[in-house]
Amino acid sequence: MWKWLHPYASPEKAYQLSTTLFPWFAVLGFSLTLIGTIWGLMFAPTDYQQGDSYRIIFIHVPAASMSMSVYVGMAIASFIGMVWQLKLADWSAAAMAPVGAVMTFIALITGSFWGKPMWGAWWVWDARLTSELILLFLYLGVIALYASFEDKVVAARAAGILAIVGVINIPIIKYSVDWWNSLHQGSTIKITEKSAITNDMLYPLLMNIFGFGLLIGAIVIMRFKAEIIARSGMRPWVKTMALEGENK
Amino acid sequence: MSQPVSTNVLLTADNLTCIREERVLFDELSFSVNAGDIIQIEGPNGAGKTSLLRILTGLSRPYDGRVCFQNQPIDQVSDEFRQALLYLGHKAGVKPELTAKKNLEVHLTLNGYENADLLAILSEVNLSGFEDSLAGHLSAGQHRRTSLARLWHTNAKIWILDEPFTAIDKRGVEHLENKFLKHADQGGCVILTSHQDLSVIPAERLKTIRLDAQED
Amino acid sequence: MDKSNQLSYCRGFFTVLKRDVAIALRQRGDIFNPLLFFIMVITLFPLGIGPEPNTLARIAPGIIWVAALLSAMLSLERLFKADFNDGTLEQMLLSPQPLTILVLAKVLAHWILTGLPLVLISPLLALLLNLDHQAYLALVLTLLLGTPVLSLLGAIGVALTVGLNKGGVLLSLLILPLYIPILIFATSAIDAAGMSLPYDGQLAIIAAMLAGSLTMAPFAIGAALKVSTN
Amino acid sequence: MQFDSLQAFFNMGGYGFFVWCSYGITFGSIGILIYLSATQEKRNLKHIADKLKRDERLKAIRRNKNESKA
Repeated sequence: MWKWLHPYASPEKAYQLSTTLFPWFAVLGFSLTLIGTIWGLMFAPTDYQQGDSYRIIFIHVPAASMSMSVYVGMAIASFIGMVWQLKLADWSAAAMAPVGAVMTFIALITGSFWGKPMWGAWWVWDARLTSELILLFLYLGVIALYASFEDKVVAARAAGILAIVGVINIPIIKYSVDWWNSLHQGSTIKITEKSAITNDMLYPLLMNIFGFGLLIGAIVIMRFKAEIIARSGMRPWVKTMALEGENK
Repeated sequence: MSQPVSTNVLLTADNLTCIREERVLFDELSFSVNAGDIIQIEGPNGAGKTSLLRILTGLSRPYDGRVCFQNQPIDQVSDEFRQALLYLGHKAGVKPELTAKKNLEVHLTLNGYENADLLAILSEVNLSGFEDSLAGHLSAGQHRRTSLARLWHTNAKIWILDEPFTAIDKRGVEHLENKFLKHADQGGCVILTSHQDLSVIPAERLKTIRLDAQED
Repeated sequence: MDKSNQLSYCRGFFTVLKRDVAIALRQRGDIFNPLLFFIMVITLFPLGIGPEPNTLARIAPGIIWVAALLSAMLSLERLFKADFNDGTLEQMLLSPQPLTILVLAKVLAHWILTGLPLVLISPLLALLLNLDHQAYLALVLTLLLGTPVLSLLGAIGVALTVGLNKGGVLLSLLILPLYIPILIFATSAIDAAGMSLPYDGQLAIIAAMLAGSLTMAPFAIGAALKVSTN
Repeated sequence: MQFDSLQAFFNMGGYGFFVWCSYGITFGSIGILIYLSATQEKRNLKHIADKLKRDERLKAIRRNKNESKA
């Protein structure tokens, strides 16, 4: 049933396909992020409650949503790699992990910079921040496991299993942390309640979410290509590429 | 190769490629193993002999290609395949904390053989009198023989043995070779690696597969 | 010689279980060291925080559970190591028995040897920490239901790292995040019991986690072992 | 344009430090990530080319030895 995948399952074909796709992702992602950010910083109206500090939302929310999506993407790729024994899927998961970790890190840092003026503290044990922190640990686990194996083909498979175990656990962790937070709540001020967001704020936010998504796609494609090269070093087509690059 | 039973294909290697740490050990290796075959895998150290054996058992996954048991990929018929397979690896698979007898018993039970005459089997590999010694206290050769004892009580057709003669004396090797011949004559097959030359098995019975570490 | 082979999953399960218990009984350190570690960690807390009974009673559930997590993790590290080194793990992977059953037997053996003693000694430690009397039953029940989950989840991480030389720190990075839900629900159940509130909800959630990990973790452990022995 | 002057823009209604730090760290770390990812492929290729050359040299040395023996 996986026969149809076979033409694309050759590393060389996947490399070529990635090369064709890359400029689209890069150009679209870059311009969307640029426009969204400028719009958000300069032209979006000031929030009547939070003042201009709310402008952090234009990077915080995209980063946070990407941190989740990349993890899910990584787990799906790992699942495909495990069930259909597709090495390329394992490798693409390995390419996603560091990108997702950086997004999680950004979401945490910006959340902290937003929390300081709003809550008066750099860190509060808010349910979302806590879940995000645990997500960062899950990412770091996957990356550390991948880095520990000498044989990267095996490393990608091992990291894939961990990613799948993690993705099953994420809802449970999220639920438990939410529940724990509501149990111990008291000191924190809730500022996250949904206020009706105007279109002038919504559009730049959406642009940045899509922009981040495409930009991340472009970064993953770059890393994926590098991964293919590193894993296929003994193949003639890579050898010619390496020697050509050297002679330039 | 003109054995009458040889039409019966047990194991096929189909375009196997093995890559370890960015080094190609063998590329697009194909062969088939018939009932009655005794196959020795040859090659210098690091040529991938153990890797090939482990791929044939299904323990390792090849970089490319597949292994078939009776013309079906082994991961699709893994239950039948594991019933038909007996593998003895580099590591003996013997627990030093248990007695020789207990080790054999655990192995046989896991493979579904009940009420085997453990003492008789152990005497076949010259371990009479050591049945109740802890495997950790046995000599290297006795340790090895504890694991080799499994060959004397099995229905498995396919024997894959990685350096079975390590630490075994000359008479023991001959005894083992006779066992291999008998097994092959009964419609089984043996795939093994060995640094020693075989003395009992006649050259015309022995097929060899040579692995050379590729230079480039 | 009668060489009929009839597979019985039940026999396979008990063979591995008995084998592991027999081996552990020969090396008693494997049983006592994690238990000793558990006790020592718990004694360190009053020394670090101060002997004030109310404070200790307040943080006792958390301390006992964190100590249980750490000691489970430490003892798990050796779960597959010996089998991996002497080749019996390969033999298990190749035996016609389903791997999930054998793996389950190994984890159960491990839990009986290291998890159960911990449950049994916990009331004594609760006494040292001045835990509320009403909470004793909750403590024992959460540990009884929760420690098998720790063993099952931890075994996944152990299976992934068994082929590596640097186990310890990596292992904690892999599995401690997965332990968080158990920690949260267990400590809150004990807290609730201390305040004479019903805690069967939390207990039910832990039981659900046990059921879930009991059915799913063996597959993950099996897959991880296959990768590790590659 | 929401802001009257460049001064007001940088000040962000008093929240300048938090807003600009967030944006700086975000685009800084994305920038580093992009740089590392973009150069990764070149580095891998260089690594492979180096290895090929090393093998080539080894072979040449071996050939010379064989010739001198003969």
